[in-house]
Amino acid sequence: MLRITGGTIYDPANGINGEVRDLYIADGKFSSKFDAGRTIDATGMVIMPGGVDVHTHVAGGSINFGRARTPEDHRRTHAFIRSKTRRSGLGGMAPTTFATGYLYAGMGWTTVNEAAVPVLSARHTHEELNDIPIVDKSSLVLLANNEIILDLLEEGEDERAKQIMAWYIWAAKSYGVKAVNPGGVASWKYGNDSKHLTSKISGYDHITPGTIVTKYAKMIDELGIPHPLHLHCNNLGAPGNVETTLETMRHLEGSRAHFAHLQYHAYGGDDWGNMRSEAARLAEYFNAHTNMTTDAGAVLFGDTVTITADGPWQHLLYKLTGRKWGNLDVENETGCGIVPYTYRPSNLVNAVQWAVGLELLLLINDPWRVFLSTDHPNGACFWRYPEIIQLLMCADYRNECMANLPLNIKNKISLPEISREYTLYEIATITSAGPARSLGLKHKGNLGIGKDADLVIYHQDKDIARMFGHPRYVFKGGEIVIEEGDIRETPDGKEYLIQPFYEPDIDEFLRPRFEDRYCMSFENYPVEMERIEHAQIQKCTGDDAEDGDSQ
Amino acid sequence: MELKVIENATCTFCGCVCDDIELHADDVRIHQAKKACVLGKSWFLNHTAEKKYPDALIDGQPASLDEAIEVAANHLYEADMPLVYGMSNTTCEAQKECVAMADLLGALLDSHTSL
Amino acid sequence: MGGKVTCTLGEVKNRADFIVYWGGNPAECHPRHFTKYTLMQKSKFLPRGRKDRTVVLVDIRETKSAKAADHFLQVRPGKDFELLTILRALIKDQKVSEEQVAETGLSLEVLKDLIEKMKAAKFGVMFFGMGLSMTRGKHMNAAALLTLAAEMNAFTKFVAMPMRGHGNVTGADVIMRWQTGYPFGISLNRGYPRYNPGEFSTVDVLVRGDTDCAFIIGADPGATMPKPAIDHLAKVPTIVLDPHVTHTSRLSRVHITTAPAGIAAPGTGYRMDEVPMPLKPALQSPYPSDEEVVRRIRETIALRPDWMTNQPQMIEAQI
Amino acid sequence: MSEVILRLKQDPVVTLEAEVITPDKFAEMSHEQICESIVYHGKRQLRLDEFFEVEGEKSEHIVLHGDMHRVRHLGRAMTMGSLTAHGDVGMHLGAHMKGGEICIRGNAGDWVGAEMSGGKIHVRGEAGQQVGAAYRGSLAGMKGGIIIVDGSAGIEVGMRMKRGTIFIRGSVKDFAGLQMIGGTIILGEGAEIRTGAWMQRGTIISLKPIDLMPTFGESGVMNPTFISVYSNLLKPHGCELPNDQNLGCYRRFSGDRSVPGKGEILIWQEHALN
Repeated sequence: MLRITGGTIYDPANGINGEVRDLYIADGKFSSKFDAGRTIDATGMVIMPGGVDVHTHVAGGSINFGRARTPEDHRRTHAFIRSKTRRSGLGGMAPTTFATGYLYAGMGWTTVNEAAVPVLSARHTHEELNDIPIVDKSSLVLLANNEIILDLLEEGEDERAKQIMAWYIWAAKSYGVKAVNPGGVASWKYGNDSKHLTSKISGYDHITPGTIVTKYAKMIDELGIPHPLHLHCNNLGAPGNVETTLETMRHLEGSRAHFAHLQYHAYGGDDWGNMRSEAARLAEYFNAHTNMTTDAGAVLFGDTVTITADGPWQHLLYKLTGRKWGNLDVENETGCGIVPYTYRPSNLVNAVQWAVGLELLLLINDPWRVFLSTDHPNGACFWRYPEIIQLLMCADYRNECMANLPLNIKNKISLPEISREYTLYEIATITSAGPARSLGLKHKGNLGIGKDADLVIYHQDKDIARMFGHPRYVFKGGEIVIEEGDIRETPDGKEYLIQPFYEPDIDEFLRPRFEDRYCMSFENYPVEMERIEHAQIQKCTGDDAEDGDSQ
Repeated sequence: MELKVIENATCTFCGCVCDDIELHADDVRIHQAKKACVLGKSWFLNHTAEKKYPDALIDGQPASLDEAIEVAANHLYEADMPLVYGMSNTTCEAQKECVAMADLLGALLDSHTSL
Repeated sequence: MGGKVTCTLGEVKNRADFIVYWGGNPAECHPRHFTKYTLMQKSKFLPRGRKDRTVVLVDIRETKSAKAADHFLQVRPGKDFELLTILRALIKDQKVSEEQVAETGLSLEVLKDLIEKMKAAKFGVMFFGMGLSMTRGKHMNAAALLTLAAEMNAFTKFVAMPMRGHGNVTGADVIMRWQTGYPFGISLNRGYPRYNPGEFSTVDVLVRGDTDCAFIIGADPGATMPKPAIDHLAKVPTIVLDPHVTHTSRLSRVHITTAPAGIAAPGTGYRMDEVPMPLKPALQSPYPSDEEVVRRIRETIALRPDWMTNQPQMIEAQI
Repeated sequence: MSEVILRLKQDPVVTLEAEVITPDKFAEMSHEQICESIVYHGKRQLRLDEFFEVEGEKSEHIVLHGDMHRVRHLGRAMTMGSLTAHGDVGMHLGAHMKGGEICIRGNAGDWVGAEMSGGKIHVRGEAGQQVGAAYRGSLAGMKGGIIIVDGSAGIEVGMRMKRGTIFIRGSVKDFAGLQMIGGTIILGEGAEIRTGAWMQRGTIISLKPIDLMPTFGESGVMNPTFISVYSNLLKPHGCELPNDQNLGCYRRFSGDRSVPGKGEILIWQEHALN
């Protein structure tokens, strides 16, 4: 048992805003009583629930492809030296699995959601997730360009499509559904794209990206999946794409939806020269429609590697930059592109992107619906989150940074007019309580009795980036994993998955279609349950459970 | 004797890694590898569960597994610059153990790819 | 900078109407590649199967695989890099003269015809074998082909993929990448991974005598490597794990017999397109698995005192 | 002038990584500090004086003696001073160097001056592969400075170099100037194959006839003025380029058209004697 005394607590899930309280921990959970054991004096320190990353790319074929393409970055980054009990690792743009765990925990994050898994290589993703220490994990499976499901929608077989969606989620041992450029990646298999909700999808006559997003959101709600449709909209990154994004939001009225990395979808103008921020317009619509959540996908200046299932966008980026390009198309399911990229403050487009990410975080007024993310590693690496927190909490610092932007950025962004500064309570909401709620992980991001004892204790520090980059203590499952920058323990994390209901006979319906499309055996395709280490199956609504947690 | 049938078995002889092989085996050997190619067939049929070799050899002399593990660990530990090499004809699970061992040892680590 | 543009084998099965094999002989080395993944399969997009696909073989001699191809281009030995580089120039309408093409053993007309077909394809794929990547120029030959495939995407969909032999070498590649950041040619002597093919790659290490103890698993370098490398293996204490007593076992200090992977040891193997496959053993071996033996050796080593003391947890600047 | 003198007294069995041996570090170190500084013999950290006899202290001039072909990373990232070796040295000599001078009276291993950005390296003997090159995956090799090798060198001389000069008096193997982005490579005794492959820009000057990639085109003969200017600049380093139009001229080739690149290869051709 353990007691933490004197700390100032920010626990948005329980409405606790900066109160000094004691916390008790027993058996990895918060407890109402303390009999004996160690006491940690946190007087003068700030306590928050451990961070939850709703959208990141840390494991699987794509990030591993990215690692292969960027040895030059591995050499210049920080290196974790192995000890007798701890594996070595490299940080940087695409950190190794072990380093990923050290770096997340090192800044107080204790749960991460890998947002893009092709079913075909889900086995690989889980192997990597098993090798990410300390943090708990979940993953979302890429289904919005799955030709077997699209064929069924084309044929009007919506119920069957839903069954197969459920089948795929369980086959991948996944936690939910990710849609990337719905229909656009399917078109990319022909070298095309589908940029708008009414665009043609190559190979299909009846369905459009609009059909896919609407039907998928509905199917996911009907299946009772804890996390809503996790959507990477069409037309990512392009000037003027705000229209596509708003149109997508209108399609989804009445459904739950999570909009991933909204920054990349909030641009006005019609070419790279006159591209401007439309964050204000998007935020206004978003504020008025409470069915949605989003994560920022904020950009920070510097080097990174962009990795996305959005193959056509990556080919464009390769053509624009002339940098290295990697592309990996996955049969029947999805694609993946990789291009190293440097965001420069002197580059007008990059400067607008930088501002848009912050504007969205500042203009969306409900911190329970907008979450901190950089779409790691696309906008910046996750280990730079403390820099973003500083930008959100200090308007003066923001203004200083804006001085480095090109002069002609005036009128293209609204950031200079925004004076809002985040409070610690709001920071705890966008980094932990909010994403945990959106993911449906009720025992995360919450310091209440019985919840997982994942928490972080910070020194009070005027230097916000330093404060959030160097926690005093990080607890995972009640165990001290980080103390004053030192990695104390590297326990294995849990992995969350769901088993949505589908009719057992769907197997025999799917088999011939599967055998037509794939080149591995149907029986060998689903990931075996034994392969998931520390698996935790979460309930879908409609399942007969009272609170959705199965611990 | 009734042969055991393994459906959708995976052949790791070449990089095709075909996973639709039907194996018919008794306790000692595989008698049939249906759907396998000529290379796959000989791969499956040439391995048996017989005890053809000693558990281990130390300096060419038969030895027990425990002794061999002790001697191997000793050589690797004492070396200034050990090398861990190969990892082609083995499972991912064994490969992960090799990387973990190389990490602990401070070794050179390399596969066939470098050839 | 070019790039690596690839796909899973099912994409080839479903979509590839133009297939090139370069420096490989799948008919004899990957016998089911044609039937299971490439030439013979029918699909929604290629309903007539083989008839809907064009197949080109490029090699230095006419192997059995040539019979399966529509076009066979015989490149002069050692000229693959030149030929691929000429093709890169020609797709961009750069001038290359008939005389310059001649050194490859082919004619400008043949190359122009090839490019026309490549550009007309809906989905092209180039497979390359060791005839390309193991001849003079090595990884640069492979880079030339990968770059050509990437650049072809300015015109149409094109991908490329190595025809990897040796069972699960792909798995080793994939695992080393996620655990160390690098695919092969790694040194961990400083307590963290460093990568430098040529410096840390095994043949170079052995020929220069940079190691004083070798652990060999799932490979038989004693049968395949150059003599100076084998001589060094015999000189230093070598440890071999293998289901058979191999050439390398015979020159080793320690051999441990293990269960053959996939036949008597369970686990995972990666296909050449990096798709992981479950292994289903049919036999029960009297020997332990590689996994178990390596783990036990590691655990035995871990019982001894660590020689790396007073190391920081993390360093900012690597060597 | 004070010096730090190191004499190899114990041959390393495996590689010895000794990046601590640079003028920048030794300029600040006492004799005791130099003796106890860490080198890596394979996986083991050892004191430098287990391998070297050490003489002198606090100097930015280092002199080494012995067969150091297993000693790697000498002069790594140095910015000033000098490092002189009497004997062979191992890989990565002067890699990432920014200034100062290195002179090797012996042979050097691979990656001499890899990714260096300033200073001078002179190898009196032969050099290995990848002189002045980029490491695997890096976007640029040498970015400034000068490398002179009196003997021959291996493959990929100046791979992806961006700026600076490499002069190899002897012959080189394949892929000299591979993917070159800028700078100058001078080849005294010619090259094996694929010189200038995939070059974008930059200049390769060969004083002997060489085989070219089929993706280069000839664009005339000349005696360019810049060669004479260049020759004057190189003279203090003991290099001269012929440019007497009575004796010969340069054939100029441009490419690599596969990129398509604007690099040039100049090949000196003496006039036939009548």
